[in-house]
Amino acid sequence: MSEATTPEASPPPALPGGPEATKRVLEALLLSAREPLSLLELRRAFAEPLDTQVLRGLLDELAGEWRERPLELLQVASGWRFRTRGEYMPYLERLKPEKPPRYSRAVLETLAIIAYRQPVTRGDIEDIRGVGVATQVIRVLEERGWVDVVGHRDTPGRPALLATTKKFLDDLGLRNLSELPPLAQLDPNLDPADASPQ
Amino acid sequence: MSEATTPEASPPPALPGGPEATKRVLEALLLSAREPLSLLELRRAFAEPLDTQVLRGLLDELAGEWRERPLELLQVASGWRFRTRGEYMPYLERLKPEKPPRYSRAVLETLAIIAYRQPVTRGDIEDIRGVGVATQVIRVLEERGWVDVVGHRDTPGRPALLATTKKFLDDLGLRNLSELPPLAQLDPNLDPADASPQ
Amino acid sequence: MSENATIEAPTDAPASAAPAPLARIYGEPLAELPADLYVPPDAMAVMLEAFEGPLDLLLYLIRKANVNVLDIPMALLTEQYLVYVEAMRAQNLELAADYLLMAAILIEIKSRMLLPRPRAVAGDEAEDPRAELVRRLIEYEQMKRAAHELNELPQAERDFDWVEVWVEKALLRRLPEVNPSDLQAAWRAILRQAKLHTRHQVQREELSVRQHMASILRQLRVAGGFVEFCQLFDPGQGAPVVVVHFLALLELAREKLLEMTQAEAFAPLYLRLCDERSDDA
Repeated sequence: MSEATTPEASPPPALPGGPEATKRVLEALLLSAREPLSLLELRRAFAEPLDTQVLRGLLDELAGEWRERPLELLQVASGWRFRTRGEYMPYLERLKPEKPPRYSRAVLETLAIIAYRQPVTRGDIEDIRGVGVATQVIRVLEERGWVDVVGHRDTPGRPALLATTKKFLDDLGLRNLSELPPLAQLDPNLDPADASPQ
Repeated sequence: MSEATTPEASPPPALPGGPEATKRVLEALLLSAREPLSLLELRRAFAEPLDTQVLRGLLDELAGEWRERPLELLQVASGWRFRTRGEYMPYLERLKPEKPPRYSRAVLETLAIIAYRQPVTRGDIEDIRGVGVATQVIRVLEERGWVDVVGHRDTPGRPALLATTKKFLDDLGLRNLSELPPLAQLDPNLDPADASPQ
Repeated sequence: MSENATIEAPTDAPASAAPAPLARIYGEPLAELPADLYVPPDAMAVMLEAFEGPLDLLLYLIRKANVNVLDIPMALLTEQYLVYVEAMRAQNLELAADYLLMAAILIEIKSRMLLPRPRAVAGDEAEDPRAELVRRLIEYEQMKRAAHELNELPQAERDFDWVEVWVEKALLRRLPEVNPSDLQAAWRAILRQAKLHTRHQVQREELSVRQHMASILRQLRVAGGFVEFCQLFDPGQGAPVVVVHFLALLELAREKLLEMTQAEAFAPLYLRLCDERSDDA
């Protein structure tokens, strides 16, 4: 069969209203979603099948349309979602009844160890940090939905293995763990300025 | 950890772009708010006092900018909020399908009586069911376009005679009433044993 | 070798320093406090609390002295570390066991450094007593920096908010779905009730007649309540349909829902709704 006229070769039928209307639907879906929407979910919203490449193209166009505006359309681990741009945060914060969470060094270092060394037990974290890790520290991360138990190590006590969640990546604007800041290749003679306790 | 890079450290920048920039701030506030924002709250977001008349004007302009877009900026009792336009609801619905609502037993039985015994009056329905039929029950079926009045019985009070419509057949996927499930074997007068619960 | 590195030796402290004799910790003589420790006691408490543990404190001391972490001058580091630990104790700070454990480790390494090192055998390098400590320091510092980097990333709720525009569910009217079997089930329930109310006679009736009854009433209404008999029949639908239609007509007449009139024999037969005067009721 050398004919180029096979019916499958033709593109899927355009949606009524064309790509512009589709883009408006995507915009409505993404602006009102409670969570990031994956390509799969976005496609499910349409009665007619929507080609994944076409969908990607429209999402890129949509992100472009918002480039100069107060929101940005971002692709994160669990899909696409609109978020406010950083420069508007001071205004938003004035309306917030409570201060945004700011984490202690203990929490941040624990988070970093879980993120870069996962899956790890609490004992592993304590070995690396050289101090005990308070239960409260891990609970803060679990309650934020950034860390959860993915299993148990088969050693005495069967300690829980901790790993980061999709929400952790989402909340930091990352698509996957490989987008984490690369670990520093440490110079043995580091700038002493780094040594001051922070 | 140093917080030097977080925007909160510095005071909100003055609005360099004048009303346009203020409008963008309002847009960011309203798009990310979970609740309607009152004029008082909106004003509180700005370091410099914002004249209420100016604020109202900007909100009207903003609502105008969104007139052709998938969201609408509404003034509700407790303030201003964006809302997804109704025509996008079917897409949202497909994305997150919810369990369809069910008609009450009273509605279903009334419908069954009208379907199988039409034309019937409300009194007939009440006789058959052995209980009164609320006006609301019949109105639900009339508003759905499944039932209408096809005449009046020439008895005192001239009660309306109810019958099912073509839309009822269409919506249930029937070509005519004889395609309704047969009742013969269920009729207690033919064989009382059949009427017992199975 | 490295024991004389450029670490700020406690002896370099200004003469105004707090007078010795300080305590002995783990049998180690405690020299004067290093210069950078001369801070008001309250401030020092804050500073010591700022350390995240012994590794953090050690890193601070090493970086402060600007020495190579791969070649730590153990004697001086140990001495300074012990000074801090003692200062913490003097401040009545809750001294975690981790700090004391590290003190023991440092002293042990220091003493092993004093022993002659075994020569490397067949290209196998002799293990530096500091190796494990160095490995831990480097790993901890790496994680410490990673924590800093993570904290620099834009973070939801702190640096941006997710957008979630209000969706009014009421804008979408979801109508209940009904299928024919639901009606059958409803009828079954009615019959069960009817059995309890035995005065009821629920009779079987030809459904199609009922349908035709409704449609004749509808037709009459559209026509203004008055129509000629022949207009109600469409012979094209076939004899059975016409017969059922006629039966429906008779049933309607019997139920006094319509009346048939004829001016004279063989004149056109007319049908009239009995309720035509109150159609719009």
